Amino acid sequence: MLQTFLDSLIADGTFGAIPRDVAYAIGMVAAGAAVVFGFVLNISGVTTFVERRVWARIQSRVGPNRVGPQGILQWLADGLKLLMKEEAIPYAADATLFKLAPFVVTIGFITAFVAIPFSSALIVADLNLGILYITSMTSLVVVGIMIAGWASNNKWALIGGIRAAAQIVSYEIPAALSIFTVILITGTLSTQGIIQQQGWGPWDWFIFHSPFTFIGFFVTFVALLAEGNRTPFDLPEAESELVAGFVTEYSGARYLFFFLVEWGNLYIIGAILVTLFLGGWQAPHITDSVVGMNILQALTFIVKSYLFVILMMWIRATLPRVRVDQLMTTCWKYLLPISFVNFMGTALWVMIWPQGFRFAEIVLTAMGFGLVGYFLYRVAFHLRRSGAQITLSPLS
Amino acid sequence: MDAASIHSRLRDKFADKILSVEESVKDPFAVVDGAAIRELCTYLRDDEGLSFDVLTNQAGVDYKAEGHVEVVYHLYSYKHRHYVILKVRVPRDAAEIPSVESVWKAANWLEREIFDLLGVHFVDHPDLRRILMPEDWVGHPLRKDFVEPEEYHGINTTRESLLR
Amino acid sequence: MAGALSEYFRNVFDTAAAVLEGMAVTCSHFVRKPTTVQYPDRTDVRVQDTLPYRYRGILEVDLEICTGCLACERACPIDCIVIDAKKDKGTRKMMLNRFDIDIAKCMYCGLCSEPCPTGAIHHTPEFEGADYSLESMVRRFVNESVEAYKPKKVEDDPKISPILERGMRYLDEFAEPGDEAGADA
Amino acid sequence: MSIAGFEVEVERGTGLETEQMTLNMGPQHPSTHGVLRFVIKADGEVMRRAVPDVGYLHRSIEKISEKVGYHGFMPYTDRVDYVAAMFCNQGWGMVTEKLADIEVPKRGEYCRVIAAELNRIASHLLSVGTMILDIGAITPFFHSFREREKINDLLEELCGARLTYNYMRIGGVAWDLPPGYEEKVLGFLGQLEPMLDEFHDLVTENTLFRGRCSNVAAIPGEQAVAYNLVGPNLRASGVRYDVRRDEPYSVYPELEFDVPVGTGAAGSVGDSFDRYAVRIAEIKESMKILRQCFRQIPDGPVVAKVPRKLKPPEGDAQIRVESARGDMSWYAVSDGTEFPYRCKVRTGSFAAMSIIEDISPGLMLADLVTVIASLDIVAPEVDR
Amino acid sequence: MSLVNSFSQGVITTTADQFLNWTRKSSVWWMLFGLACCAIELMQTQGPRADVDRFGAAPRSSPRQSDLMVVAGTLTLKMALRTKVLYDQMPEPRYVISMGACASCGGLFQLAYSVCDGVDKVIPVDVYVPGCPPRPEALTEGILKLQEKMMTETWLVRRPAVGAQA
Repeated sequence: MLQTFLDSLIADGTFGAIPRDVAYAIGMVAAGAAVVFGFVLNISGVTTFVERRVWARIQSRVGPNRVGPQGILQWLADGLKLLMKEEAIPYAADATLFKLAPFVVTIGFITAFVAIPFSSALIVADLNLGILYITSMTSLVVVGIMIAGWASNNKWALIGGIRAAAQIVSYEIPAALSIFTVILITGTLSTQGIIQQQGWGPWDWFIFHSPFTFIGFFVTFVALLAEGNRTPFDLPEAESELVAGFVTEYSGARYLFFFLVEWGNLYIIGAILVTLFLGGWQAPHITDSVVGMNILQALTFIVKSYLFVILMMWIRATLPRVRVDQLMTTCWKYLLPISFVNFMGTALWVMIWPQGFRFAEIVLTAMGFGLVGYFLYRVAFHLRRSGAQITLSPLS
Repeated sequence: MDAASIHSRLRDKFADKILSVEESVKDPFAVVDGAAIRELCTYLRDDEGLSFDVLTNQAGVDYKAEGHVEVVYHLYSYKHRHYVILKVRVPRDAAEIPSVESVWKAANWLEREIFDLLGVHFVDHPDLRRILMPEDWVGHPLRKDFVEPEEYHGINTTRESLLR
Repeated sequence: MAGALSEYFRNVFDTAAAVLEGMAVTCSHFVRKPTTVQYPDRTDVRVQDTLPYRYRGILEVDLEICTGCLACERACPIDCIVIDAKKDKGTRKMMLNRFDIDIAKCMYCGLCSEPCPTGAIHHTPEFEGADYSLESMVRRFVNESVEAYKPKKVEDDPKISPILERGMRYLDEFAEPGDEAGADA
Repeated sequence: MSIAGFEVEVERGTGLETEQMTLNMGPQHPSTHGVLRFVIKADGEVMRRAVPDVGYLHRSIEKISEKVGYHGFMPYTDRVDYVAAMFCNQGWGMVTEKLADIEVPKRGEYCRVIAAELNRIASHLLSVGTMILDIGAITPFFHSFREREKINDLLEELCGARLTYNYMRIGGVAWDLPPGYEEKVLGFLGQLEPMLDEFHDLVTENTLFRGRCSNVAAIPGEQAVAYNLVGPNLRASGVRYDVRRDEPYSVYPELEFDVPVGTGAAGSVGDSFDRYAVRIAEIKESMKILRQCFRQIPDGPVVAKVPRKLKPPEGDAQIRVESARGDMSWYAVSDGTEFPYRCKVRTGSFAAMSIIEDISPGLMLADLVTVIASLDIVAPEVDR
Repeated sequence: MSLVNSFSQGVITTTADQFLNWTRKSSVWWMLFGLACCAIELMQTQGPRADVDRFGAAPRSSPRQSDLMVVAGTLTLKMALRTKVLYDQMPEPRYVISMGACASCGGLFQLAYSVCDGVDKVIPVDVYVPGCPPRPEALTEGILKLQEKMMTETWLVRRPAVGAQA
């Protein structure tokens, strides 16, 4: 899409005598900057604010509500403050690597946005190995984290870095295997291709495609949580154990980069899950206008993935952290065998029902909703038992 | 078992090591010979009828006027629910007592604390270092003649009152 | 083998169920009312007014009823009260020249207000006293020397009697000691 | 060696040169509960030895007792264990009463027990809350603090302070129960129960939490006794001993309560989970005691007449109080003047701290924070 | 920052200063540095009732990322040396609140042999909060007082030389 747009601009003569390749480059940089400053940074920032509010509510508090109306400028203040703070580099640190690490991390994070499909047209580049590209780019984060841990010359940071490496590399395998289950169904790695094969109704989503994808969804979710260093797998920055893990020695703007990546990654995790299992941007066809449909699709996609972001915050507020050995047990003894079985099972399933098996899809959808129903029943039970005052307003 | 019968048992066993007993006070105690304390404690712990399996408290008191430092051992038995108090008196300038760390592990830190704050040396203690005060601290603060230093690593230790 | 396998799946199931249950508890908090008291501005009543009568906040002295008996100064274990009360040679009256309390040093133990005969020195529910310097945290109650209060049988001065009444009510909160035999009563 | 059930070979003769890492945890570390310092020798994630270095909060409270007199020392005892200050108040009160032969009125004793048991609940709530925080869950910490805040309100109404109560006096207590106190406390207990049930669902039943605690630093009974571990830590190791029941003081003989012990519900007896479970069980026992107290409390004075300049006769005395962190032993020497000659307090955390060096080998780094938290170590109690 | 104090007073620079101060005051990250009794009240301040997070004050465990050190409790001589190190690790601009009597002036532990009478002997203090320990609301007030102080600071505008004010 970007290319056609650039071509039309070149045809118009907007770029004048500039060679075609340079024009492309300029266009890409401009588009990239627009995405980064228009969406990526903001979504990371807003996420930090939302997380604090979500936590606060779960913890019977109100959370930030003084900076701007309802506190929504909190993230801006945090970010700008960090930018303007003194940046200390420890005397004994490896200065070059120390400075490099935040950028490596940020590159790994921002480039992943290239292949995330916000709507049928809104995608920076619909790469034909899209989903693989996203997973490999997010894995770049681990390199940055390791560099950060090593270069800080702080033992807590080093342990954090090593933990991150062990963790992310291990969980890459179940994550990739589970992602492949979906690829077995679609036959394409392109993110747009995957979404196009799903529908807007839950019964058309790949999560309810077969029992294997249903389980595969949870496996992917857990593995991606671990890759994003989120509770219960936030060992690399385990606050109560490692002070602040690999970011212990970082301050000011460099810390801001890690900060952004950590919260921005949540959105990427949500986006991957939504793309693979939950129908992506698929929305009911209610208007013939291309622009209108695209807006609707983008909204669907962003809301769906953001629900996952909130889910991850909620998980973080609920669960304790696992220990290193338990982390590895979870990966190698549970997730890996299960994802293998899933992979084989899906392969069989696709062989038997290449077009999908309608009955199973509907039963699984019903099961999924039944699970949510039971969950809501438990929520109501806890509410009733506590006898607490109820308020539905998220404002404070 | 009450204090009197425990004391008499101790007397039977270690006649010359029990210097005196006091049974008419609130907490009856026996003053024992410091050199034999470990032997005594091992007996108190291992004897079936006594089985003092825990050292609940070990306190040092500096009696400056009398010229000695007293170490008070409070022993208790979870099995028989009785207790006994032993006191060891050592001269202030040559305060040395055998350690009972090998009898009760709890004595390890309690003795370190007494060493730190009162300057009593516990012979055969595996790790007799200062515990509460910094390693480079001078003096033993709970001694009655301890004088607070004016300055510690450049930090003045006195503060003028604002209520002049 | 079958046992191990069933244990394997039970582990997975247990974990999932426990996580779900925990999530249900936290989810129910989404709609519970937060317990935060939004000090300082977004509260219905000032926080100070919600504190119990016995709350030991920053000390205050009602000089109108202070007898200058120095009981509080003596009771304070850390000498954060300094009183200068002298008998004026000419008028033969007890004069208070100085009554300073260092609220930065004060430990809010309440030992000073207990022996006060009139309840002149008492804790208020006020807790706001943060400041940029220590010097400004010394409360000086006497600006120019004032006459100490002389207890009378019946207080008839309309200006003083409400203050004295308040002081005595404050003192009433403290427990009356019974005699030692009171244990059997 | 074995870590959490897995055989781990630490040093294989591969010719690779391995080196142990010396880690310095604290004095400022988020999970050291005040200022403690550990020097850790670690082999990767596995600890070889963790040596505690204490004294960063040594405030010489024992020496101060020699300067401020019997009454004036009472507020200082609040600071011996600021999480459960009532017990220190009570300990100092009791040891002085023993020295000076003062008898506390019955109602005074009941007031003491009510205040102390409320404080025990508050202390245990803090303990389990911070333990879960250290394990990595954030929310239960806030929930326990929410309930703790309510106890603070109750105690504030009783004695005017939230943390450093200075409620007890030699010979009784300073304030009688305020009017309507019973309803307030019972009302609070009524809503604490569902909260504990919720806590059970959120934390105790959570497999991740259990996994982090079970079999971590299990202390056998004999070792616990040898190190003079006391209170919930001792009971978690299976030794059924409670000063309140076995060496009764105050009005505890008139009250009925159970002494919960560790059962190894999630692993072996005396592990971190047992210590947690015993604390939760003790909260329930304290609630039981409080309900009985309000039923039985007699009328009468709450404080005995004690001279303002107290001069106990020469001699020494020792008493024991079951504090929230276990048997707290107070030893005081009087020389007949108005100042104590010497005062020594042996606290629960002191013993708990000394055992860490012995149980740390083979634990993982992450377990150390679990152990510190589950032993419920409060820094000033160690250092005083 | 090389920009510090390099401009004369003007509308733009003062606005920029105001803006800078606003970001700083709105995001006071304090270091988890509980020393003694006050640490419990510090936790309560962060807890559900007082919730200092409302003002954007979040706890940080590493000094490198903190703006504010709340010295909560008695500072012993053994700890005073460490406190200095921790303060040095904090990046500028940094602030210190001395919470409670012990940190302010030694308080009731002025009698002790092992206590540093006041944290201001080791590091500069911005706000003193009285209380022993101060209740959470009192600490909140201290943080608000600190925010007030932050708003009056100037970074870009050249400050008059010392003594020029007189």
